[in-house]
Amino acid sequence: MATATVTMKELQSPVEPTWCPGCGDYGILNAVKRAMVQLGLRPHEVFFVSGIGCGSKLPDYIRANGFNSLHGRPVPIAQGFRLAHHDMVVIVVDGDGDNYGIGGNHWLHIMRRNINITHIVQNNMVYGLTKGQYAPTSMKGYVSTTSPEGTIEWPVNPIAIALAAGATFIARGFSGDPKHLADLIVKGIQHKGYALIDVFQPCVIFNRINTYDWFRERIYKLEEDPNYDPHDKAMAWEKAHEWGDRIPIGIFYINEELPTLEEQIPALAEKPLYQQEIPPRVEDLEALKMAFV
Amino acid sequence: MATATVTMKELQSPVEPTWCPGCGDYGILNAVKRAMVQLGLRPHEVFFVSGIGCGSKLPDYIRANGFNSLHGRPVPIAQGFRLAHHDMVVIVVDGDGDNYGIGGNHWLHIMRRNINITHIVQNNMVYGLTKGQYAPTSMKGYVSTTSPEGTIEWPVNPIAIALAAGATFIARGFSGDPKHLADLIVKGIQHKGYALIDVFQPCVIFNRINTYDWFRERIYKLEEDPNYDPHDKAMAWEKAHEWGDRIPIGIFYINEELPTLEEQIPALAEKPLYQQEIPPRVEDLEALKMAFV
Amino acid sequence: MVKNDVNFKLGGEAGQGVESSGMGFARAIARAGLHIFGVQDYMSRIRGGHNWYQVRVSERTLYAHEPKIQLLIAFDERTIEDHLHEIVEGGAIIYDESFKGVDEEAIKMRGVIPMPMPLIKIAEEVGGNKLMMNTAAVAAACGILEFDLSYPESVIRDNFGRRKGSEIAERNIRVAEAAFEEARRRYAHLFDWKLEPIPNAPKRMVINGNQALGFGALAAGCKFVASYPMTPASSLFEFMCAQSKRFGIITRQSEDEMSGILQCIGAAHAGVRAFACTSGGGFSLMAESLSLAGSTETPVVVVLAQRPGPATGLPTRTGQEDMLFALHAGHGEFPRAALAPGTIEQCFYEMARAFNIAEKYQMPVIVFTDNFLANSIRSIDLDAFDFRKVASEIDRGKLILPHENEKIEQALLDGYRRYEFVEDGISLRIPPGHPKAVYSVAGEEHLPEGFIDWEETIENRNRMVQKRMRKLEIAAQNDMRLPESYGHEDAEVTLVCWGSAYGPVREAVDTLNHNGLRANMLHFVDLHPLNWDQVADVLNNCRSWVTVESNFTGQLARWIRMNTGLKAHATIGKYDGRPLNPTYIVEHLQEVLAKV
Amino acid sequence: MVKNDVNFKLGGEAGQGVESSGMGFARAIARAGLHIFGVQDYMSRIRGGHNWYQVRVSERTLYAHEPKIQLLIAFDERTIEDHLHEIVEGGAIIYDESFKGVDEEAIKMRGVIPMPMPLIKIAEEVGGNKLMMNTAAVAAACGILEFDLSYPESVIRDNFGRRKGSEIAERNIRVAEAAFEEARRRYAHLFDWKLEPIPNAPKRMVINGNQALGFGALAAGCKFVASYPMTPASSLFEFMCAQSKRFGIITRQSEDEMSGILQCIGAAHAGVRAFACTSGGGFSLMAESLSLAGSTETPVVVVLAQRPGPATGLPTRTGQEDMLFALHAGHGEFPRAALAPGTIEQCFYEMARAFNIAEKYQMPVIVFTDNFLANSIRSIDLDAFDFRKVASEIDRGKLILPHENEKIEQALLDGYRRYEFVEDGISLRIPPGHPKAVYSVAGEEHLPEGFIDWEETIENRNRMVQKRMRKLEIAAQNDMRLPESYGHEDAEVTLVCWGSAYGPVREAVDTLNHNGLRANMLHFVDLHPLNWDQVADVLNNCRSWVTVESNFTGQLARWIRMNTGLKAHATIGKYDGRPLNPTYIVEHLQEVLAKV
Ligand SMILES: Cc1ncc(C[n+]2csc(CCOP(=O)(O)OP(=O)(O)O)c2C)c(N)n1
Ligand SMILES: Cc1ncc(C[n+]2csc(CCOP(=O)(O)OP(=O)(O)O)c2C)c(N)n1
Ligand code: SF4
Ligand code: SF4
Ligand SMILES: [Mg+2]
Ligand SMILES: [Mg+2]
Repeated sequence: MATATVTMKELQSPVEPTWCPGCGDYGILNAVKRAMVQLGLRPHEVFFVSGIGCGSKLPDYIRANGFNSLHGRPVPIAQGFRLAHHDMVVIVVDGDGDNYGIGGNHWLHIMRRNINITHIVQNNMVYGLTKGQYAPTSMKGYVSTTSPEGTIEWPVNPIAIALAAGATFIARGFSGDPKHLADLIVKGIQHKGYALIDVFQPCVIFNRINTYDWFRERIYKLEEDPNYDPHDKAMAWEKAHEWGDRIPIGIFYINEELPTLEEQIPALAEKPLYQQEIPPRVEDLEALKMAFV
Repeated sequence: MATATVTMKELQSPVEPTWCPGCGDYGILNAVKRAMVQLGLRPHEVFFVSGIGCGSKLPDYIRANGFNSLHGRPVPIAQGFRLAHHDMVVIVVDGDGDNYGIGGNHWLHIMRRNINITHIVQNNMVYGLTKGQYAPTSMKGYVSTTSPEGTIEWPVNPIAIALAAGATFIARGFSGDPKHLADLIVKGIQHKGYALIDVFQPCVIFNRINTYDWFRERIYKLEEDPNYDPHDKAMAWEKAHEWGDRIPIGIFYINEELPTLEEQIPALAEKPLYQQEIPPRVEDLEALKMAFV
Repeated sequence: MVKNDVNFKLGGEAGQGVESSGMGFARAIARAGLHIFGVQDYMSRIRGGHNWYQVRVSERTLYAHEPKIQLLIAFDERTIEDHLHEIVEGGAIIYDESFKGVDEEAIKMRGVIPMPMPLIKIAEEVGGNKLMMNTAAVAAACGILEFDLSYPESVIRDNFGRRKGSEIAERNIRVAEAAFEEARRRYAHLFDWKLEPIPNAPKRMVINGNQALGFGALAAGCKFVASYPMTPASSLFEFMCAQSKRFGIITRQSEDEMSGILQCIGAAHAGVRAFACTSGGGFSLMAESLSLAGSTETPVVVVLAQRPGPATGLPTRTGQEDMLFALHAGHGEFPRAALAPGTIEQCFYEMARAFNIAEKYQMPVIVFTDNFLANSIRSIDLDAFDFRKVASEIDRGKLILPHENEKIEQALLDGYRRYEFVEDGISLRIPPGHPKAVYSVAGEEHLPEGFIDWEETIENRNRMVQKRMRKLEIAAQNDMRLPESYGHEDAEVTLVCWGSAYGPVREAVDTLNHNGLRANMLHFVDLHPLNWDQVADVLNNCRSWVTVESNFTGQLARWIRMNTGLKAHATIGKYDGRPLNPTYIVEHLQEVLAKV
Repeated sequence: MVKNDVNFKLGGEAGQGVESSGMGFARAIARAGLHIFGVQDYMSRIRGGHNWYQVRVSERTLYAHEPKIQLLIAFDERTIEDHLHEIVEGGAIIYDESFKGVDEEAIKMRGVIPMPMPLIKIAEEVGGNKLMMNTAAVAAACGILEFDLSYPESVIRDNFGRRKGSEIAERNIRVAEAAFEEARRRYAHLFDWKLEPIPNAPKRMVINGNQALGFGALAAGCKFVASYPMTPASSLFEFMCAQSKRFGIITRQSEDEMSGILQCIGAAHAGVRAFACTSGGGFSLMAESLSLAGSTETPVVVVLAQRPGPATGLPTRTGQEDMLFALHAGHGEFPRAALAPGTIEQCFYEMARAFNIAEKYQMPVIVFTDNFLANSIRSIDLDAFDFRKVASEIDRGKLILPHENEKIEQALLDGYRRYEFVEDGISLRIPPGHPKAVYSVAGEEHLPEGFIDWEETIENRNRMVQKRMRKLEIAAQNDMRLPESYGHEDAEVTLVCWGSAYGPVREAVDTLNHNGLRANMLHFVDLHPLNWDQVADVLNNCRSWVTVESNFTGQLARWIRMNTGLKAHATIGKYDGRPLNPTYIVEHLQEVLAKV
């Protein structure tokens, strides 16, 4: 990874965020920039892929390469891009609706591939951009326009599912603490393999339950517990289920021992796919033809 | 649930199975029939929904109501049907490709709804009907037409994911032991809520690794371990990861304490939706109109 | 003085209550017995940016909005900048006197009257809350329009009374009164347009297209809705959710759009009327399942609320870009019907009719709407929604429900075959549950019994395809309706359109006739299947016909040509995401006619 | 005696090796310098049922199969029952003498010669394995055809030599020799048809349409394939997987079809040529992403290998039912191109061309094939696939890769705008990675810079739509090709078709001309965009034109009518899942012409 000196200013996009004042997405944007500065990542070395939603507008608000894609579909785009250009840092930023709702299947499968992508999920426990319907992470009983009597589904537990699905880096951050979040993002980018960073991101307009205060009253940092070992899957499983008065943030789980998807593809050993010469040598094609005679 | 006397013969479909001789799907069919007999379920009281794949042809091979749907899509059809007709026993039968591959998102979400559906997944760790490509459950390194150098993805762990996603009944059976499997299916049907029964189903044509013998050498029954308590989620989590020389089958996990989706829908309290009178009373509609004046 | 004929616009940032103020004002005016037409324009963001809401008022029924306005109510300075040019001479702008950047001279230069008001001050001092500024602004508008404040007050009471307690309502009303008096005193004499209640006018609803679709679904006995939120379909889904308890309807927010339609297929298979609603992106995801519904002959209704694409396009704006896609969506060949209501009334009746067609022909039915129709409000006579009529017309076709034992006993002599070959292609439908009708259906090519045709014979295949497709012919003959005309009987030019274009085209036709060009409109509600020979006859009888639609490629024109070979003499398109309006149509008609 | 002109069929259960035997036999015949055309027919099951494989042999190039056969090789009794009626007088059936239910008298009554053979016995006694019965059967066929056994032997050696060790090969060869001798001795003198090698014939490939598409993709420099298995596209994907190591291609089996095309969009965005392949059901799932590719101007190629629908339909059979769906698939309006190669050679060249069109116009390109074309084999001259030509024609359009520093420095004076408005609508494309070309793209309506147009202005929207759609005009002008003719120059009737219908229609045209009806063919490879005025000219010059396609609704006919207003004089459809063949076409042409 590059180690140039990069300033916050260099990462400034000409585009003004359209987020509501106070939205948790600002904290995430800030943390992402900090992480790039800390890692010395220059704008052209990073590729952000997002879905559709409030938070998914982030790629426009940072100077870097970006792709605002479809609701729920950034993950496979990121995978295709990364395999074609694997010396780029690839970061997915999408909403809880994108990733835990409509895009759940892509998520389930990218985790077991351990591709080297950092995945930041803006978990505001609500559908922001479509004006406040409940999200897969909304707490049971959450009242919204599409659940006027309160939801009757149990929420998705992203940390537990990520553990079960084979993610090799699993963390949770809070957009109200961008410094801590930046640190998680730095570690996620440094991690060789798929890194999930689920981020509590208050939606100040639609989610009147899970507010900054609500989170602040409950969250604590796993790294403050000296006994917590993120290499221990059983411990991570237990912590994944902690929800209520105390809710952990930080790194739940790391496994540095598995090869990445890219490392297992021989075609990528030499140089990135996009740099490879095309077409193939005519002799090779002619030789293949002979197999059909 | 009904308790009529039902015989295997009554469940005989006029259609001959098209499965290969020796296919594990026969054992599943047999177990399903046995379960219906044990529960005294008559053909018209059960609705099978399947996807597309070898095993998904099962609804044609049993006398009962059925719906061969689309690859990966039986789950939402079953949900819609069940909510419309909730005194019917609804059973999804689909392949590992259907449910853990293309249909993964529906699966992820139905589990947290705890709808009262029994879900039998024919896990042959390969794509049968499309002639032998690897499946999401294929073991790492599995060689197939689409993985000539062996797969480089870690397989899906259905038991672990089901646990993480909130399934309230999680079991694994083996089609080579239809009696035991029938028992699991009976319990799954009796369970109030969503019941996953993942079934090891040897594909004698395409999967030359995970054969009857391969399974027989490894599997053991959880219920034979007196210390195993399927109500203990942590234990279930541990057992979910046991894979190698010893592989558990049986009931991994049960949680009988959560209400079902149906129970939480007031509209269903009185009678099934399909029996309810339409249209609504004109007075109610007129009253609603007045809200717009 | 111009009485009861005014067009005004409220503008401000997202979050300032532009839409709710505009709708409240419109409702108040409707309560005074006047007709209104309201249209919104908002950006794909939750706060900031620029939104507006426009309301047109008249004593006659209105079908569209017009670009020119008489009164602008500006919640922020940008509103003035953006919309000043739309105001007619003698028109006015109401805004807060604290706005610094307002160039009063420039306003006056255009013949427009600046009407600064202490809106924020009144809100704060009288109401105790700056946010009541929008109440003050609307009341100020009433002041200069000399419109009886009791109507807005009743709306305020209804809105707040229920939700936030009457204390807030009363404070708003005090704000309104203060602003009203002040504005009337300062400016009423300067402003030419006035609103006056119509005595003894009938009560009217103020309702938008999506609500009307919802009413139609309710009235038709829909009992199951599963959808994933997507603008501009969400508000229809939300309407159904809000009514679910009262009407005993199951509404499920699905994990994605596939699940939405598939749940409906499951429910419909069980014998329940079900629909899913979405916009183009979500509809794309439903294509495969639509094909399944076609194959299994499952009556499912899908509302496709269009917005401009491709991809996410302009998600809060309008367009009619998905017609040809939807008419062909899904792999393989299967029957479907497609309806495109154009007015609020049609939304109501066509939605109900969609369920009848779906069940009679056992096939999927697509109901088109779009952001414009979905969100535009109109004042509608109460009896325009005739629930008894809809109830009496409910036609479930050849359906026997599994608990209708006697009917089943009567119908079944021979054993039940779900896809029995019959003359009209429509087989008896008995949902699962009865001991005499146990069967399995399949999306694979199947036998009359429903089983997969494991022998895959040519004969069965051919007959099944023919059986399915024959339903289209029968439907075209018996149930589908030709496009309807409006306007001059002996027109020189016919404006041909579909769906939401109805209103703007209808008003354009009125204008044209008024201006002396004999024009009429031919409006398609039913798009497929149709008796195209008859359509061709109609078109061949037109001297000259021009299609008008909200897209680039002229999809209706293409569809007509595909089915009749006839080519529109010209096409008018609009693809900027903004709704069609009569003035635009009239202007462009002149252009294209000049070229023909 | 008839030399080198024979049509034979192998039949048996799934799992008996019908297809592999048939293909092996065909390859052997091709090695003898003869031309072959082979077509398969199989059921959607892995074992049992009934499959067949038919091979036609001639000294001239063949483009289709014919229903009448001279020789039937039956691996089971059902094969005889099912296919006896297809055998011409004097034809023969080879089958195992242990088959009990064979009614020799009935066979003879039809003038067909029963040729029971001890196939299983030879397989067991000589080869030590009953499964070698199919080798024995093929060899017996060679015996009665008096076809030099060394050709099949060489194929056996190549097939088994590599995979299972030469011991098995040798045992098969011993079985073949024994069966050959026995059959020749017993029956050769009774059978009129013979095969004789052509001396010094050029070497030829025996290859099917999917393999040819794969060759095209390889030759065009495709480096990334992501797909989900679906018949009949799987074998193309599997071909690419098999070549991935040798050619340094990344092939990914995706979790679903959405992921397949989206991964390709990601790879294409990075500057890599990528494609996804699927059948109709999977294509349905790709519709939304196709729209994204249209919006973001990403050059991605999708192969749509058709099979009969709706839903799962007849999954191992053939049809051309997805044309209109694919041409309109995806919400909103965006440019795309669609190509439908009709021959193996066209598969090769058009697949390569698809990448050029995709990159030149920065838009998605759909390549149609179907089960018939995908799986039918033909003998093709080696130089028919000219890799140098394809290489020299590679055209990546306005692409500069991020490591091409110098080019970027030269091109960028002003800063980079991904969607710069330019005359032809095609902007400079620099994939991410260069410090001077850092940008973000969006599926929302965007600015030239790529950012979401947060102001959503009318002007930008209109220009962006126009920019995107203009590419279609330019492509139609510069790159797209009119349908090609074959046959009589001054034809009384023109058979108009697309894609895989090429072969059967071409041979039907030959037959018609031979029978004295002046006929020709007009075959569409390029379906969209096209210069339709020119197409209309061509059609207007036809005396009478009849479309021929494998569907019910006449999709090409409808497409032509939509674009030209012209109506086919008649349409011939086939929708039973079986491929078109010349006899069917000639017969139906007579029928429809009688009606016209
Ligand atoms: C296929 C599809 N379905 C639905 C939508 C509408 N839609 C846009 S954003 C969104 C959800 C937003 O929620 P989330 O992903 O949590 O993001 P947030 O706005 O909360 O940041 C939805 C449903 C869409 N754009 N595409
Ligand atoms: C949308 C879609 N994609 C792909 C297919 C092709 N397909 C049919 S069955 C199948 C996989 C079968 O595997 P599995 O689900 O494991 O069932 P099995 O045959 O092994 O029982 C696939 C990919 C399809 N029918 N539909
Ligand atoms: S609606 Fe919520 S998530 Fe969206 S920008 Fe506003 S505060 Fe943020
Ligand atoms: S291919 Fe495998 S899964 Fe399919 S029927 Fe045969 S043995 Fe069973
Ligand atoms: Mg959210
Ligand atoms: Mg499988």
